[in-house]
Formats: sequence, C-alpha cells, structure tokens
Amino acid sequence: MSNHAETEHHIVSPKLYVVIFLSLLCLTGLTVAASYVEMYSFNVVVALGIAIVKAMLVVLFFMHVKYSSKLTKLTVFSGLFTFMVLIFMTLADYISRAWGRW
Amino acid sequence: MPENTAIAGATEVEGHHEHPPYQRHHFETMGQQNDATNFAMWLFLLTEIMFFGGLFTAYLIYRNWYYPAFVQGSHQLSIFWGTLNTAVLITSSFTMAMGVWCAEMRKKSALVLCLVLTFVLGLVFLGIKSIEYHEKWEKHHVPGLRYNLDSFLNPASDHEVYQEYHDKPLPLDMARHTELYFFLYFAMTGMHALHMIIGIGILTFMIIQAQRGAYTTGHVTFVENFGLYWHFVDIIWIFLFPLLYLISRHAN
Amino acid sequence: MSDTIVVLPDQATARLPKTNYLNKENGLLSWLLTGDHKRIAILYLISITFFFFIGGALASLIRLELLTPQSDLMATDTYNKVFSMHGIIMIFFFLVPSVPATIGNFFIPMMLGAKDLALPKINLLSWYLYMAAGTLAIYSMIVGGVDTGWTFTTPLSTHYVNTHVITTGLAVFIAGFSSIFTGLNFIVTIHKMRAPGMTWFRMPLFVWSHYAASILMVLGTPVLAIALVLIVLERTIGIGVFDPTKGGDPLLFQHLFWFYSHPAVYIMILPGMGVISEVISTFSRKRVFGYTAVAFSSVAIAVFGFFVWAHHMFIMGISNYAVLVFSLLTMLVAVPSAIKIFNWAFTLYKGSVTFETPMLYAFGFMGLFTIGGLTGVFLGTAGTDIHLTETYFIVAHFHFVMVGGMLMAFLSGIHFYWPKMTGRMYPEKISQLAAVVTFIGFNFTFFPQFILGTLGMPRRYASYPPEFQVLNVFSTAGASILGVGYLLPVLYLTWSLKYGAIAGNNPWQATGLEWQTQSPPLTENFTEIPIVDHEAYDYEWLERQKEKEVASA
Amino acid sequence: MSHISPVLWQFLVKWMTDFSLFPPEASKIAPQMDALYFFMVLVSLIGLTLVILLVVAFSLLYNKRRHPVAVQIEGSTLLEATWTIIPLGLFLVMFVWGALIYFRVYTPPNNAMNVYVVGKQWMWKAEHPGGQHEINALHVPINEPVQITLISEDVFHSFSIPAFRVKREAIPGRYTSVWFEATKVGKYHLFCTQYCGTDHSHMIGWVYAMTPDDYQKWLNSSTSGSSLAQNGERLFASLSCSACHNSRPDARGPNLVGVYGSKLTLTDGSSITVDDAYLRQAILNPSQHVTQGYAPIMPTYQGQISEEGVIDLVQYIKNLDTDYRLKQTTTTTTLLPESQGKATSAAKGMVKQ
Ligand code: HEA
Ligand code: HEA
Ligand code: HEC
Ligand code: CUA
Ligand SMILES: [Cu+2]
Repeated sequence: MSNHAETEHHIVSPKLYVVIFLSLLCLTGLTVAASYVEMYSFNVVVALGIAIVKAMLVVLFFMHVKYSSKLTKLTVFSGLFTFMVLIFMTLADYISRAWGRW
Repeated sequence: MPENTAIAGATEVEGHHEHPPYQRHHFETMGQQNDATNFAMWLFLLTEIMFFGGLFTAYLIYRNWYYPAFVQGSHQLSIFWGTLNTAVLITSSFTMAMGVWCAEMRKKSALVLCLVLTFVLGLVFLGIKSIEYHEKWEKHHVPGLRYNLDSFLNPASDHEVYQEYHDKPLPLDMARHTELYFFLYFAMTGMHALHMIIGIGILTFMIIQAQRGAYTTGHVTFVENFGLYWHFVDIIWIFLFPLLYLISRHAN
Repeated sequence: MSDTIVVLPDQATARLPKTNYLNKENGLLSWLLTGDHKRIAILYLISITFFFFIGGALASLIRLELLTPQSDLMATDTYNKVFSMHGIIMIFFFLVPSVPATIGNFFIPMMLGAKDLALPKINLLSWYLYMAAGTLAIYSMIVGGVDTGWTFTTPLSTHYVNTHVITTGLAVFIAGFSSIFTGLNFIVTIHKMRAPGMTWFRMPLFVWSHYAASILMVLGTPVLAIALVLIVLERTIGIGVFDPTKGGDPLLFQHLFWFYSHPAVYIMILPGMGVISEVISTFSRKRVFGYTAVAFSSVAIAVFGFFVWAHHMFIMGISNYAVLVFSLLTMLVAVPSAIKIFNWAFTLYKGSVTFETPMLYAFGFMGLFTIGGLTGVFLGTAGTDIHLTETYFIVAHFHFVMVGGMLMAFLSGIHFYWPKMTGRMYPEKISQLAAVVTFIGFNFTFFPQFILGTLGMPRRYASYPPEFQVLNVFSTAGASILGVGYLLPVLYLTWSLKYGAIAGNNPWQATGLEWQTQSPPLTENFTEIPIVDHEAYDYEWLERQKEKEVASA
Repeated sequence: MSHISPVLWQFLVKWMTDFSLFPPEASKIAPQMDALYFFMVLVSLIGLTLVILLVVAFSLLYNKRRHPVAVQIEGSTLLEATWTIIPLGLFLVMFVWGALIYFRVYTPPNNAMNVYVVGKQWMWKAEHPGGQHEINALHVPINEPVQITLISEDVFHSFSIPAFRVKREAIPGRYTSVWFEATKVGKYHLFCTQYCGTDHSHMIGWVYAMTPDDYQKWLNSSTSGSSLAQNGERLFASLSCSACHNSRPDARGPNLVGVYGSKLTLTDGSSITVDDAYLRQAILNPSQHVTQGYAPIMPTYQGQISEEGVIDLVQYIKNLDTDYRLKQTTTTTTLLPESQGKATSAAKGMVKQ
C-alpha cells in the first residue's frame, strides 16, 4: 500500500500501564477529596478539570492514542469537536434567552 | 475480450500467498486489515460520543435551570458507592489494558486471567450499581414509578442525608423537578450500564476464544478493539461520576 | 446522431462476460448472505425502489386529497397519517440511503481500486437493519400509522397522540443505525482501501462527496437516536425531559432532532452532487472545473452543516441572539453549494457536450437545485422566514432540493451506471422522454406551491380555504405527470435487463477505474489491483490507453 | 364557447376571480418584509438566469457536433473567487436586512395595546384587556400597534396572519409575543401553522381589522361585564394571594404595586426585568426566581389556575399602580365602583404604564 504506510504497532509496557492506573486511582481520590472542600463555584471547575485529566490519561495511554497515527488523533479530535458544538451551541441558545425578552 | 486492459496491473503484492486464516479476502495485507478495523472502531466510538452528547446537553441545561433541585437530588447519591465504583471501573480498565498487552505478547494464560478479571470487575460494577438502584427504588426515587417527593419537601425525615448536608426543604415546585434529575441520572447511568452489559457479553465470548488461543496466535486486533470500547465506557463514567455525584456536594 | 457517444467501436463487438458478480453464485441464499458490496447495492436498490413507490403512493393520496378544499377524500386524521408516513418513508427509507447505499455501495470500492468495502459484514448488517426498520415502519403503518409529522414534534408526539409513535420511532432508530454503518464503512474504506497511487486528490469527486456525507452520518445520526430514545421513554414511563408541565423544555427535543436533521439534508444532497460531478464531466469530456474547489466545498458543507440546525426553529421561541447567529451561519453554508453549481456550469465550457439521459437529468438537477437552494436562503433569512415558515413555501423548497435535486441526481446516476451494473444499456430515446416528462411534471407540481406558500397556505393542512384551490389543482395535475415520469424508468429499465443492448466495458468513455473493468464486474472487481498513475477525469490518459490497446491488439 | 365543458369553464372562471399571486399587504411591516422578499426574488432570478444561461450557452456552443474535442482546463482561481464572493456578499446583505426585520417584528413598541391569545387543540381564544373573549376570531383597530401575548395550553401552535406577515409560535408553558399594526380595514385569515394534531387544519379563524371607532363599538357591544384585571382581582383575593402580598410592613411577600416593568434583584445576585413572562413564572414556578430579601415560601399555583386565570392575574398585577387598589383588594372581595373605572380605561387598550 503506497500512500498510507501502515501504522507500526507500538506496544505499551505494563510498567506504564501501572503508572497510569495508579495515577487514575490517585486522581479519583483527589477529586473526591476536593469535593469535600468548600471552593464555591470552583468545585465544579476542579471536578471537571480532574475528570478531563483522567480521560486524557485513558485516551492517550490505555487507548494508545499517544502512539497512534495522525488519523486516529484527528478522529478523536473531530468527535470532541462535534460534541462541543452540540453542547455549547445549544447552551448558547438557553443562556441568551434571558438576555432579552420579546 | 481483454479485461482490465486499461489499467496497469500491480504485480503480486507480497503476503498474498499465505494468508493467515483470519485475513479477509478483500484486504491486501494483515496490516491493512488491522488498521481498517481499528479505525472503524474509533469511528464507532465517535457515534457513541454523540449519542451520550444528547444526554449531557440535557443534563447541563436542566442543572442550570433547576439548580436547587439538582443539588438536592445529587445529595441523595452515595459518594461512597460512587467512588468505589469508579475505582472498580478504573481497575477493570487497567486489567483490560493489561489483557491487550498479554495478547500482544502472546501470553495466553495471562490474557485469559486479565479478561476474567475484567469480566468480574465489570460484574462488580453492575452489582454496586444495582445496589444503588435498589436504594433509589426503596426511597421512591425512580421517576415515573411511584415517585415521591418526601426527601425534598421534608429533608429532615431522611436522617442520614440530612445530617450530612442539612438540606433545607425545597418549595414544592422546585421539589418536583428533582424527578428530572433522577430521570437524567437513570438515563445516563442506565445507558452506561447497558454498554457495560454489552461489553460483558462480548467479554464472555472473548474469554472462551482466548482459552482456545484465538488471540495469541497473532490475531490481536479484536482484543485491542474491544479494549478501546471498554476504555471508552470507562471515560463516560469518569465524567458521569463528578457530574452526578460530586459537584453538588457543597452547592446549597 | 453524433450528439451521443453510446455507439462506440468496442460496443458493437461487446458480449456479456461469462462470469460476473451476478452469476458467480446462484440461489437466494447466496444473495442474502453475500458480502459483495455490489450485490448488497442491488439488494438496496430493489428495497429502496419499493419504499419509494410506497412513499409515492402516499404522495398521490396527499395530492388527491388536496384537489378540493374540503377534506373529503379522507378524514383529517387519516390525512395526517398519510403525510407523516410519506415524509418518514421518503426521508429515512428512501432518500437517505438512495445514492449512498446503492450507487455509492457499488462504486466506491471500484473507484478506489479496492476489492470490497472495508467491512463487508457490517455492510450486509446495515442492509438487514434497513430491512428490519422498513418492515417495522410498514407494520406500524398497517396497524394504524403515526400522525406526528416526520419531525416527531414534542409534546404532541409524547402526550397528545395515541398512534404508533413508539413503533415508528423504533423503526427510524434502527434505520439510523443502518445509515451509521454505511457511513462508517465508507469512511474506513476511503481511508484504508485506496489502490496504490490513488491519492486523495486523484479520487473522483463522487468519492469526496460521499466522504463528506459519511462524516455527517456518523456524527449526526446518534443524536437523532438519543432523541428518539427519550421520546420513547417519555411515552412509556412519562419522564419529563420534553414535557413543559414537568419542567422539561419541548424545544430541547427540537434542538436534538434538528442537530441531526439539518445535517441529514446534506446527507441527502451530497451524494447526489457526487453523481452530478461524474456525469457532467463524462458528458462534456472534460475534467471538472476547479476539482479542488468542488472537493473542498463538499467537506465545507459537511462541516458547516453542523452549525446551522436552529434555522428550523426561528419562530419557535429560541433566543433572538441565537437566531442571529444561526441565520448568519446558514448564509455561510449556502455558499459552497453555489460554488459547485458554477463549477459544474463551467465544466461545460470548451467541452464536447452530449445529451444522454444522465446528462439531461443532471441539467434538471442544476436548474431545480438552484431554485430550491436559493429559496432555502429565503428561509435562512430570519425576516422572511417569519412569513414563509410552516407554509407551502417550505414544502416547495424541500421538494425542489430533495426531489428536483437528489431524486434527479439519483435517476441520473442510475441511468449512468446502469450499463456497468447490469451489462446492458437502457433504451436511450424513451429514457430521454422520461427525463423531460419528469422535469415538466416536477415544475407543474411544485412551482405553484411557492406561490401558495407566499399567499400563506399552511402546510400539513387536510383542508384549506377555497381561494387556494386553483394552484392546488395545478399541483395535483403536475403530480400525475410526475408519477408517469417515475413509472417509465421502472418499466424500461426492467425491460432492458433482458432486451437492452450489450453495454461493453466503457460505453460512456468515462475515465473512472470502475469503467475500466468488464460490465457487469467480477466479484472482486479487478483481476489485479490497479496502480493509479493519473488524475481523476483525465481524458487524455484515456485516449492514450486506447491507443496502446489498439497498438497491442 | 359553449363547447367548453362546464367543469373546465367553472375552473377558468374560478381562476380569473380567485387567482392572486401575492397576499394583501395589510400591516405596517408587510411592505418592509415584501421589499426584502422582492429583493431576494430578484437576486434569485438573476442567479438562476445566469446559471441557465451558462448551461444553455455552453451546451450549444460546445456540443459535440460543433466542438468535437474538449479542451482540458484545470480551473480558474479568479473565476472561482468571483462566484464565491459575490453570492456570499449578496447572502450577507440578505442576512443583515432579514435580521433587522426579524427584530422589528418581535420587538413591540412601548405603547402597544395587548391582547392575550391562548391556543389549544384546536382553537384560538383571544382575550382583550376589557374582558372581551372571542374564539377563532380577533378584532383589532387599525393604525394602532397591537401586541399579541401567546401561550398554548397543550402542544405547539403557531399564530399566523399572512396578510400582516407575522407569525409566532404559541408554546406550552411560556409566553411569547408578536406585534403588528394593521393598516387596512378588512377581514384576513388567521391560521394555525404549526402542526398540532387531528384538527390542525381547522384551527383557523379571521382577523377583523377595523377603524378605531368601529373597534370601540365592537368592544362595547361584546363586553362580558368585567375586565381581565377585575377577574384577576377576584382571583387574587380568592386564592388568598393577598395574605402575603398586601403591602403591609409585615407582609411575607413583596409588594406588587408597580412591580411590572421594574428591575428586580434575585437571590443569586442576577437582575431581571419584570414582564408578562416573568409574572407567569412567578406564579407557577415561584422558587425558580426568588427575589432578594425574601424566602422561597410562595406556594406554586401550578395546576390550580387555568391559563386564562393566569392571564387575569398577570393583567391585574400589571395594572396595580397604586397601593390603594391593593388595599381594596385585600380588604374586600367584592368589586368597588373604582374598579369599574379602571376596567374601562383598560378596555381602551391603555395597558402599559
Ligand atoms: C436535500 C435536502 C435539502 C437541502 C440540500 C437544503 C438546503 C438548504 N436549506 Fe433546506 N430544508 C430541507 C431540505 C434541504 N434543504 C427540508 C426537508 C426542510 C423542511 C423540514 C421540515 O420542516 O419538515 C428544509 C427547511 C429549511 C429551513 C427551515 C425553514 C423553516 O422551518 O422555517 C431553512 C431555513 O434556513 C432551510 C435553508 C436551507 C439552505 C440555506 C440550504 C442551502 O444549503 C442551499 C444552498 C444552495 C444554493 C444557495 C443554490 C445554489 C446557488 C447559486 C447557484 C447561486 C446563485 C447566484 C447568486 C446568488 C448570484 N431549509
Ligand atoms: C425524498 C423525499 C420526498 C419525495 C421524493 C417526495 C415526493 C413527493 N411529495 Fe413529499 N414530502 C416529503 C418528502 C418527499 N416527498 C417530506 C419530508 C414531507 C413533509 C412531511 C411532513 O410534513 O411531516 C413531504 C410532504 C409533502 C406534501 C405536503 C403535505 C402537507 O404538508 O400537508 C405534499 C403535498 O403536495 C407532498 C407531495 C409530494 C409529491 C407530489 C411527490 C412526488 O414527487 C411523488 C411522485 C411519485 C409518485 C406519484 C409515485 C408514482 C407511482 C405510483 C403512484 C404507483 C403507486 C403504486 C403502487 C403502490 C404499486 N409531499
Ligand atoms: C405564602 C405567601 C405567598 C402567597 C400566598 C403568594 N405569594 Fe407571591 N410571593 C411571595 C413571596 C415570599 C415572594 C418573593 C419570593 C419569590 O419571588 O418567590 C413572592 C413573589 C411573587 C411575585 C414576583 C414579584 C417579586 O417581586 O418577586 C409575584 C408576581 C407573585 N408573588 C404573585 C402572587 C400571586 C398572583 C399569588 C396568588 C395566586 C401569590 N403571589 C401568592 C409569597 C406569597
Ligand atoms: Cu394548532 Cu395547528
Ligand atoms: Cu436545515
């Protein structure tokens, strides 16, 4: 196949898996602990921030995206992008409804 | 009748002679096949993201609208069970990742072990989930089915939750909207659980296949792709957990 | 007779190849269990034709009812069911799969020089899902139908009708998955199955437009699925996500529905645009003017298509600021279509144009789609939408783009590829007649509806004020002509299966890889995997090949 | 001509008498909208002609007989840029123009009289401030801005008067509004244009645009006795709203006098202008927007008041401009002569401050 060299297969070592696994557990602990601290509106930010980091770890390492082709990365990105379009453009309508009433 | 004359013919592509039995006829090489199925799996996960996207949108909108109801609804969830379940799911994700590694390294019995562990952890997750569901049922917090507003109109009646949060009683109209919270809770965790159940079904099949050595002779794509699916389900939960359980702990 | 290119030297001597995908294996089971994309395409072709005629029969009922102002042919309830099923069947069971699942399925692998789609089993699965969904839809129609309109508007669909919403919703849900699998398969195939030398910018524009449409299928359809699931849950256990009395917002359903259904209109048109590119290029014997621009405008339509859905909700109570944004974005998404139209027109420039049936349909497409598209801009303009929305203006708009656009493109494609798919030519004269009849009938049917809409006649009305009758009579008369125009191809195409002239490999002297093999093709398309060393639509390359062939013969 | 069959003849006569290509322009916004419409028709015609011209000319000039061998051309960036930018420019003009009209249609002027319209399967109920009710009909004076406040009791409906070029969806659970100023006396179609179930196509009526004098006559002849505000007053007392909203210093609820049109600060710190939609929400979902300084103790009246009742209450609160009125309401449930005077002033359409 000339124009698309097959992506060579990168095998992630178990050591890395263990590291990721442990950091996921730690982050879980952290997010739970954080939820017990009163941070007002930052509670949401922190919780979602940690969730995003965790998701990134899973996507990059468990799902091997870090070692995958550009195509896979693009695919992941386009999924996220459309997801964001759905959520934010819909929310934009709901939020701006209050700006003026007709 | 010259056929295909207008096209320069490619000479035999290497690897054409001895196909592995699991290579489908229309692929030129195993690598191409693996790439294709892997990519297909990713595209399938895209559809899954968008599928959950609708639910996330609904959740965000209604949380914004009926903030107090969503906060108190959230207080009815047990952070303990939620955290435990998160840990269980992450562990299962880890064992799955290890399973993929074992398959890649052709370690048959280790692979089977990993798959079985994943399978068991999946079941544990569902078990805990059903404990939680059962509790909701007991408290009449299942929307549409004898839904009851007591815990919100009169939070003190529910000592355990009350002691932790000191929730004020919600006005009736706001209390009614907790049903929306619980609906979204059930819809989102239910969809998630459904994906787990499907995953466990496939795992069963895979364990049998792995036992037969189907994946340790070189054909690991199936395991890898299933791994993607399993991790994806994990990621959904990683977001559901803070959204449903955690972020409303302090909001009052 | 020099105006057509069907009579070619190699055609006089052509014979049907002994083995091909049609006769490789025999028996019903060999069809039902096939993995061959070409056979699956044929299965699809038969099934969607069936559904088209069901939908068409319902359309005839609509038009008959609207002949008179009173609702005298059927009760209003029946009328509501008829147009709902008409819309549902035509959209989900005919137009969405029309070009992609038939022509696309058949030719994308061939155009890329592949032996099959990447996932043949998924391809077959998608057909089975389609059939299951279709059966469910027909079943729900027989046991009583559904009267929500094809848009399933809440809270009407959830709390105020007691027809078969759940069954139909389920049918559409399943059909959606069939569509997802088709799209997914195309994307994987286009990325991973191209023959050596087939770079992205050597792909035919047909492939590009299917790629764009597939993106929409994969990313849009799941949102429809979840919206339908929520409807079903609302009906069964009465949760209140869309129910205003429980604090839900019925508009949320609209957001979710149109998040799919606006991209869906591009799922419906883009593959047709692909066909038009092939046809116009072939019959003017010229490379498509501005290949890259056309390719990128397909992708642009797909991407921008995701940003404009709320233009279906301008007067429904979304925020006025959102209206502003969505109206602006609608204007942007209209531009790539304009680019394409002009590029096609300029493809004819300095070409060597002939007027076979596919080309006639393609001309029809260009005129009618331009009208349909431009009236879409009327609707995208927030101000005029107030007056025109929910009237027959919309009905006319979408029939112009869907029937005048996509259906014309579909027919164009079917005629164009018929020789390749069956090995036989369709009869040219009568099919040209059919194309003209369709065009005339179409304009008679739907043009008056623009005027009706401007006058204010609301859509989905079983009865209407008498002053609208004259135009409605025109419309009904036109629909009868149109019906004939659609029945003719069925007749003569069937006839041609047995009696048509033998087509030969490349009756149109087209450049695509699919035309360089025998017709009908072999099961795995090529005897050896082609190596591509030329651009798409390279007619000079074709000439050189022919010379070589003559020299070597 | 007797050869022509009677059916065909009738048909032709009908065509001659009924055939029209354009609806009457009977409101102030209509000519403005039509101007845009004709601009768009013009642009479309030019664009379409251009496309047809190109296709026809090229296929005549370059058909195979005349031009047997095609000349291969790659494309032309300049040309392509032209037909990207020109349509884009035209579309943007349409967008701006259209947006201006859109905002005009949905921004009622301050002096508009208000008519409430309730849609339900399958009828339109209009309520004039003076208490006149009508079904599937709407009487309005010409040359005076009229605001329609819409609500639906069940599903989506859509209130459409083609001759006025206005249309607005009636949504369950939320007020929406649209306004127009009729300019020609006449009788015009009123349609429900959003599909709403079985009898959607029967949910039609007439709009009667009348001279202000005729309108006044009509108002007087069809009055039902008490105005919306009076009905509201009765409700206010009988639902014991006045138990909390009574402008006494120890009142548990805020004083509602002059609340309409004012800016309130809510407990979450945001501020909001009180309009019809807000009043409705405040009565049915009081805890969703709680005014600063008050506890969320107001009970919900969801399910206890019909949409008409809510309208009456809203209309009453809108017209509460003196403490005196409120005191009257709180002290007695019977109507005093003063309220009669109020009613006529409301009936004249003077609704807003
Ligand atoms: C194949 C299907 C299809 C396609 C391709 C389109 C294309 C477009 N549609 Fe349409 N639409 C539908 C199917 C489709 N639509 C359907 C089914 C509905 C109704 C659903 C329902 O309610 O039941 C609908 C409804 C609909 C609405 C909602 C109306 C309402 O409910 O109030 C709107 C509003 O913006 C709209 C806009 C557009 C626009 C701007 C385009 C654009 O993409 C069009 C772009 C094309 C062109 C612009 C033409 C080419 C241009 C030129 C040749 C340039 C001419 C030259 C100059 C200007 C100089 N459509
Ligand atoms: C792909 C999409 C598609 C296609 C091809 C068509 C094709 C046609 N449509 Fe349809 N239509 C829609 C999609 C489509 N429609 C949608 C989405 C709606 C909106 C629904 C809603 O509001 O929810 C709609 C609504 C709609 C209406 C408005 C109804 C209303 O609002 O009250 C009308 C009215 O004229 C109409 C007419 C027609 C006509 C005359 C055809 C003609 O082109 C059809 C011509 C075909 C034939 C006439 C068939 C000929 C064959 C036979 C008659 C033989 C039958 C025999 C056997 C069964 C053996 N359609
Ligand atoms: C038990 C006391 C109580 C009763 C009875 C009551 N209200 Fe209220 N009302 C309140 C309080 C307290 C507030 C302010 C907090 C809030 O916005 O919820 C309020 C707010 C309002 C507001 C919003 C105005 C503002 O300043 O926030 C309106 C309008 C209103 N009430 C109307 C009514 C009507 C109409 C009734 C009867 C049908 C009624 N109320 C019955 C206590 C009451
Ligand atoms: Cu009410 Cu249509
Ligand atoms: Cu659209």
